[in-house]
Amino acid sequence: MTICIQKKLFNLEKIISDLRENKPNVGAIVSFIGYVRDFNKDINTKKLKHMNLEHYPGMTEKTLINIELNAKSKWSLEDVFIIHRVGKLLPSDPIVAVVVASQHRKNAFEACEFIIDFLKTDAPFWKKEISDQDELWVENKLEDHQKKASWNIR
Amino acid sequence: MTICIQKKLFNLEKIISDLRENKPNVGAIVSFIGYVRDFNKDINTKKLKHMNLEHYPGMTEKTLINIELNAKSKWSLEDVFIIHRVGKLLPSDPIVAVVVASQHRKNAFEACEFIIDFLKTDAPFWKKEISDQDELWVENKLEDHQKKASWNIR
Amino acid sequence: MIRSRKMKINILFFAGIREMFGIHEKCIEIKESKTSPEKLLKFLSEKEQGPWVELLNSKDSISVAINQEISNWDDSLKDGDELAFFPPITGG
Amino acid sequence: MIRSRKMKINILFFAGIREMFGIHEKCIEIKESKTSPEKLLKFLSEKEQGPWVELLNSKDSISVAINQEISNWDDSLKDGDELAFFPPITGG
Repeated sequence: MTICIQKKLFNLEKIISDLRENKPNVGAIVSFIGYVRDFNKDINTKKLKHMNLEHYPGMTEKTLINIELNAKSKWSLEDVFIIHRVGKLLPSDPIVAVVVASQHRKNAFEACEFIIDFLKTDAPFWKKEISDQDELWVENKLEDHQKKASWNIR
Repeated sequence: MTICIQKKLFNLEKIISDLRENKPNVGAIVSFIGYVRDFNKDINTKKLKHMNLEHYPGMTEKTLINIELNAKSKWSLEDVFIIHRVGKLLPSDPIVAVVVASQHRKNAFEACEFIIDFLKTDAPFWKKEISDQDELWVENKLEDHQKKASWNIR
Repeated sequence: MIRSRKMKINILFFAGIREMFGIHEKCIEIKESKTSPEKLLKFLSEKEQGPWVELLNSKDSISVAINQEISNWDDSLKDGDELAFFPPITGG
Repeated sequence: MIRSRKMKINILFFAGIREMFGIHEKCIEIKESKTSPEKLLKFLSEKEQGPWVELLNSKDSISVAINQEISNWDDSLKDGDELAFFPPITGG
């Protein structure tokens, strides 16, 4: 189990090779990476300059550990790696990676999606979008909460 | 859309950076990597030396293109990259990668799992396991066919 | 008559709320009778005014955490607790 | 009387079936009346014996593809077709 909150860029190939070290049982790795996107041009005239990502040190790690333990209680997993960047991020920069290693792929797919769904609603990160026109804190998305809630009925 | 059938190792970081080139709309990338695993020690005394992966050139590419087009008709995707290795592979070598880029993560997760599920049952690859005791062609798994069939009822 | 003792609470502000207060952290000493985030917030908005009033008004859309765990507005506070106010989470 | 013409079929073998035949590919010329993989396989197992008999016996567990597409045993074959026999797929 590894959790990193960091300013610097990450390398997925490196994360995966660290994760697999001395784990010959790993048959499947599923990774999710989320990126900074510009505003939707169809409904927006402004242009994203950068994003500032703030978090609550201590609580972030606690929350992510809990999400991970929850995932491990639901699925048989070999290991999990969660990395989230903070600070100033530019359009198309990677923000977050969730990498799950398991013996069989179904567990890895489900656990990876579960972890990012809960991270989105429970881990104390906040994004501020600095555009060429204004500076606004991103509002939370109803669909993220619906996606999280959907895990109760699966 | 990129499909590679190759002997040599692949680098996920490189695949992703190629995939994202000039695609500022990509907000999510979901990747699956499958690895060569040794036999289950609990039920087996033999040890895997290596694997030989054979395929049907031409039909493989056709099949993978069809699976990909199918996925693109079901989900809104920015791009897909499928890579499958052939020839001699050692334990814990990566065999296959499916990388899916989309605007939103749900599409990427579902399409990535769909593609690998159909690849497993429809793409003409065959694995031979060379152990310290024998050489055997791998038999197909019922669970792979069940997993593929489950897409009809989702 | 038992005299109510004082307790120290370390308050943290994040994102838009941090900007509203202009500070990230504030340590306060209060009587033990203000033993929930809600009571404390009401007390401070009456006593100190300013952003506390604004915070109280937007109470329904903000989250509160005690010792780094999401809490309810009527949960108990005790001496030495870390209390955090923040807007909805938008990570990932 | 119409004399049945000949047609060329290129047959490919994969995995265990390739090993059984000891070759990867075999080009044959047959009469147009053997116009399905099933008819062709029966004809060859009678005429050439050897691995063809074995292939016919394990017909239920093997797949057949015509021009690189999974096909049925009673689909039609035409001159110049590529016909492939292979065991269940086990990639990924």
